[in-house]
Amino acid sequence: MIVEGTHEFNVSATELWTILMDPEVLAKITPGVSKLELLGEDLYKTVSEIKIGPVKGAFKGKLEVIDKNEPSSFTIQMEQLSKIGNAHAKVEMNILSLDENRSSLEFAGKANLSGLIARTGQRVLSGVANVIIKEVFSSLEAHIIENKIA
Amino acid sequence: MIPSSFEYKRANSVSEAVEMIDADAQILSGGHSLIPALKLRLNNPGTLIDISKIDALKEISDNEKSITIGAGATHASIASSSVLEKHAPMMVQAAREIGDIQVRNVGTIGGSIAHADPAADWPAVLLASNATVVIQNKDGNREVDIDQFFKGFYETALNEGEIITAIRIPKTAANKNSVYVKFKQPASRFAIVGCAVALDKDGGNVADVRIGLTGVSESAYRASSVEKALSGNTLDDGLIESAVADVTEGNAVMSDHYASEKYRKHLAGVYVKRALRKLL
Amino acid sequence: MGHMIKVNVNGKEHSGGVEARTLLVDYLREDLGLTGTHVGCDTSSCGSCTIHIDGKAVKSCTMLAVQADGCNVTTVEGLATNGNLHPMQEGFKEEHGLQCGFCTPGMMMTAIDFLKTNPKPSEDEIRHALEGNFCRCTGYHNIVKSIQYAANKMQTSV
Amino acid sequence: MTKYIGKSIKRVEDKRFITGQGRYTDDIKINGMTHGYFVRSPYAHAKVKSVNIDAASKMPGVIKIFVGSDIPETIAGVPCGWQVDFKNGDTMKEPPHPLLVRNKVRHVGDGVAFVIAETRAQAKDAAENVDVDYEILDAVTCPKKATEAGAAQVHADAPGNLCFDWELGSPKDEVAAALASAAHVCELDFSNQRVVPNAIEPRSAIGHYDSAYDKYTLYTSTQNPHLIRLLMCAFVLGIPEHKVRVVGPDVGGGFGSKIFHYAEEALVTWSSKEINRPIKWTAERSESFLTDAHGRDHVSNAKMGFDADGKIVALQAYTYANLGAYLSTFAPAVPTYLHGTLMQGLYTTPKVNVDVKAAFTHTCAVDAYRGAGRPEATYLLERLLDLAALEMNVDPAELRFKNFIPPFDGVEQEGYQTQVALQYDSGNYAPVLERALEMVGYDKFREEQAAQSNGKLLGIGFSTYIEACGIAPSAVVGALGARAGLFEVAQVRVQPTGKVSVFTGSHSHGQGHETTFAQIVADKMGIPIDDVEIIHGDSDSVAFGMGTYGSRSLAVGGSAIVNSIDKVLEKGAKIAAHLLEASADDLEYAEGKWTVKGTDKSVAFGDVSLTAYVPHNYPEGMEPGLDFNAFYDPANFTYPFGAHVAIVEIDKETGEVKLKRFIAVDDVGNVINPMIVDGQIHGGLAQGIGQALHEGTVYDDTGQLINGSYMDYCMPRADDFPSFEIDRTVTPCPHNPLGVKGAGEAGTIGSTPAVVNAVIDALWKGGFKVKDVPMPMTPERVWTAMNN
Repeated sequence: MIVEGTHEFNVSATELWTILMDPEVLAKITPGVSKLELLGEDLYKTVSEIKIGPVKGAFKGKLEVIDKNEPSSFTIQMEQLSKIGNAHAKVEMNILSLDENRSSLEFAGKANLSGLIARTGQRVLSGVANVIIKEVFSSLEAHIIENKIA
Repeated sequence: MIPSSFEYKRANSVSEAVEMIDADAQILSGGHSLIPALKLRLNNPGTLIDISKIDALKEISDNEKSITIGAGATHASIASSSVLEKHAPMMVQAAREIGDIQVRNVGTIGGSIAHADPAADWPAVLLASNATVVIQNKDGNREVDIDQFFKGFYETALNEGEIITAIRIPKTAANKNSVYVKFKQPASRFAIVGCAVALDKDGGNVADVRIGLTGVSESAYRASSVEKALSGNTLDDGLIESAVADVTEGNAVMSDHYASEKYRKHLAGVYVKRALRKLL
Repeated sequence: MGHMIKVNVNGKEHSGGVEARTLLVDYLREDLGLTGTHVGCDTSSCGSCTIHIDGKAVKSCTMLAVQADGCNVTTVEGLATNGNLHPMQEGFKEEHGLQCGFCTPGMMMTAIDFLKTNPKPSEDEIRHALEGNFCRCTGYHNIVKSIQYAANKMQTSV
Repeated sequence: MTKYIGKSIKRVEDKRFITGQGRYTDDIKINGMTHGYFVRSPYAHAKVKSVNIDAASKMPGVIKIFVGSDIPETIAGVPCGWQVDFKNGDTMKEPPHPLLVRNKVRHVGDGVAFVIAETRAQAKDAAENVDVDYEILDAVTCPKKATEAGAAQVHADAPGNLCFDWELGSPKDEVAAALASAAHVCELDFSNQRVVPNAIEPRSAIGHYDSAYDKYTLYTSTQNPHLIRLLMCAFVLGIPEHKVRVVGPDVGGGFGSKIFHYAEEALVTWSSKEINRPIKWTAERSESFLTDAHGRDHVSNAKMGFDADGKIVALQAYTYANLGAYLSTFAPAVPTYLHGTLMQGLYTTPKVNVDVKAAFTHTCAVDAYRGAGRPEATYLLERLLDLAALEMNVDPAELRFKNFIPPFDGVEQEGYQTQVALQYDSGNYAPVLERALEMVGYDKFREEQAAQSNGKLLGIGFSTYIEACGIAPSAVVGALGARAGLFEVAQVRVQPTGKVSVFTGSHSHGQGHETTFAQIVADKMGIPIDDVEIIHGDSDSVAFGMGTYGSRSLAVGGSAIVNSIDKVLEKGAKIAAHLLEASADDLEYAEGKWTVKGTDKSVAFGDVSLTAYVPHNYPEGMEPGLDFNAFYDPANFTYPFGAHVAIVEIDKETGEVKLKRFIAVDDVGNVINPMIVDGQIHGGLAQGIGQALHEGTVYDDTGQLINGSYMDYCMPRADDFPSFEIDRTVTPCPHNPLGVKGAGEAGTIGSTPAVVNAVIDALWKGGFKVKDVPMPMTPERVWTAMNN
């Protein structure tokens, strides 16, 4: 499953970097993840409940931030395991400065699915990818707006 | 082939069902979207609330300005409804395209639209028909315009604790002149493209048109650009050809191993054209 | 255990307890020993498990046993009466509509329901009516002929 | 005079099936029976770091959970029954295939743990809670890519993922020279995609160890119970064969996938002794998709050269064959001796070379699926012929007539020796195509095609095929690498009252043996068909057997029955002679009685059988009883052939292909029951057409089978087909007593290329000169071919 997208935010590139490096934010924007628990440097244990259409499953797994290149890029490596199947994803995140108050986040990556969801979910996978992408950007947007106001 | 354990409660009325709902409950109507997911354990609710025995939900009634279809009406009962055949033939045509005989005998329209599969047939037809969805919750009834009902990928305007009780199809001139055409995924029988068109002509000109598409994007949608291009103009092959150019405008087009984005987009155009030509 | 249900199967009343999650097909096969109804898939696609509930063809793998409470169920075992084959059974035998026999019960149950609404079907209509039933042996050729046989027989016997 | 042979006798087995009384493995219940469920790998290739069964073991109803390390070292893995060595003489790579994986999984669905519980639901609940820690590794799924440098390795001891390489036919340089001097060379790169057999009854097995008798019984959904017993006892569990009974009860379709010995069979058998209770396992459909051996999966390049007159001068074929992650029972034979040997086709091609590389990949095992190798060979040849006809602008039917091997009956004229090892038994090829053209109304069709102008493209495709079936001669297959004999066994037991029980090693799972065999027995013995019972599928009642596959039941199993009958009648004649006080030579046997020639003195079969069991007045020194068996090992394969023609219509806007007509004229030798033979042809056609238009696995690059359910894998339905138009010619097999060839696979072998050729023809006639549209020819693929 390919996941890619771009979105502009009304914060500077360095601000966006800082926001994204905050585990709470990462937890908020990673689809389904309710909690990130620090395991080591840039390595987190995740607990998530994903509900997409008829599929509802509790996933547990790991999220790791690698290849950090402040403030312009990093990669998220994720493993999510569940009874109905697993997802292993690697997504490159690129922050582009547009001007001093605006930046864009571009991500591109691939999630390898296995197990039952890989065998039975093909029909709607591109829909799932779209939902995930939208969720990431809208959660991030919401977080930014919330914190600007605060 | 064996679902995880759950509790089962049978509701004798919608009000009773509404009282039973909690966060871990799911409504069981025909079950033809839900039970397959339960069997694969893709979904493991704590409780199922069975509303399939509520006879009041199964009726199709002919009113002055609309036809009210109970949410528990099966696809088969819609397929054989003479009143719908007369006032909204696309409903009958769509019903006949769903699943197979056995599925149509049990699957319900309410269950289908609550599930909101992006490739299910009903969403396209209901969008084209300008239907109203009647919903019951603890506080009573509310009605949602179909244009506000489908919110996205498997997402609807239904809130937790709500049950669809009926769908109302207005008796409009456009609905009387309507059609549903479908290109099936041959394995699943879901739509790669399903297109419903309701169209009223004033002389040769298009007076009123609504086009619903399913299977194309992550949620069924109205092909507004096509509707706009057609409205007020003379319906002929030339107009049809030019009107469908942007049939997927504003909607992310799905893709899978059977039909790529490019092909699905092409098919969407072909099927809108085919539907319109049937109404020429 | 679980829920008490009362079901009339092939004219006989059965009552007993079932787990909420028990599928109707498993109840018929495991609890009642009616193994003529088969399971061929897990996605409600193949139709091998088709039975009649209150006279209508239904995939018994996509229904919970508790939902059948109070219903009249007919399975393939209930088709023949007093040792006389149902015309559909006769058709399948006469026209060689079966080979391994696994899909056959579901195939016949669907076809019987179909002929109720369309007693004089065309070949195309028969083929379309079988979209919820897979057969891997016959290429459907003789199944179509079997159903035509049954349709003719049922016409003349009315 | 025959009363039954050649007649469409209604099937005796039908009654139980149409009344719901068939007894398939999952229908069987045994007192104290438990239920097994497998924990299977979700990954195509991974190291198993740990398997934690603690939580699962404590779940309700759980009796025992086995993991790989619980299986004793004395138990071997699943064996392969055929050995094909490398060209240079090196032994085929045969990596172990453990019953449960210990360290490494090699395809999605590889078994990691086996959970046994009181109920199926409990076993499944517990299996969900077995926690396996994997380290995911790269995977490879394409047989060609698997052999390239840098590809992920499936087995450490099979470098380059090569199981073996193999070559047959004329020297390559001679073929190359012939191609170089050809007036036209048609070249095609293509895949024969992987398909899933999909018998509608999922595999199922019950293991039952009975400590009272120290005996195991295995009920299994198989095409050959004796073969399973032999493989399981001798090569896997090491338990004595006489202590094992294998029963193949009613079986809901096999199509090849139920020939093979599977790990689940050995596991339920072994574990039933471990827990001292019977265990039933029945596959869920998604398990079947992942673990039933698949079919086809070749990636090929082929060149066919023609001279200026359109005579074929040479054929060179290169094929990469996918074997999957492990060697299944017959896997090595399929791309070699069942494929390469068919490259002569029906044609006089003087130079033929076929070169095969067989590769391991991280996918489900590939083995024989209806036709097994022969469909792939036919596809290669027939695609080349129709494409060459288009390229050379000659008529595809004419091109075939020009190249057919002249008629030979195998009696007056010798069999035809091919360039690729086989000697055809008898053949007369032009009439099948002539008859097919007549049925099509060929000239009229071409006119209609030229006049077509409704936004649709019409096309016609041909396929004239030959196949080698009646799989046997043990000596021949042995020389080719088979590790078992391939004869067949029959026992004809005449009961004292003259009723006849026939025990056959040919298992029936839809083929109608209980009827066809009874027809033969009734006619040969001159008794009513109701007096005959055919018994099969139980190793404790049937002496021995090799099973049902390769369209062999009638040619090999039926011939064994005939030979047993001959022995019965020979002894019967001696008893009759004694009763009639005549010489056996003076007797003739007809309509159930022995008569002294030229007199009205006779004795009925029933009196002779009674005398055999109540031998009060009996020939001196003769054993009582009337019960004979025969092991029949034929002299050669049999070689059915035929001509298939497809007519398709393509929707130019969507690329949808509609199969308008399908005509098949097959020659399967003599026919015992035309109704059953027609049914076999119909079913075969549907599977072959299914491959052309609908079916095909899709593995992603990580080795996930992404269309592993009926929601994504397109099974052909009734409305995908027209009624088939079929006919036959009869060229008897010269080397078996019935003159029969075999009809089980013919439909599948011939039909696939006919349909594909029809689509290609339609495209060319529409101005789209494409060489290939990959199978399955889905609407998008056909549309793409028109819009590139």
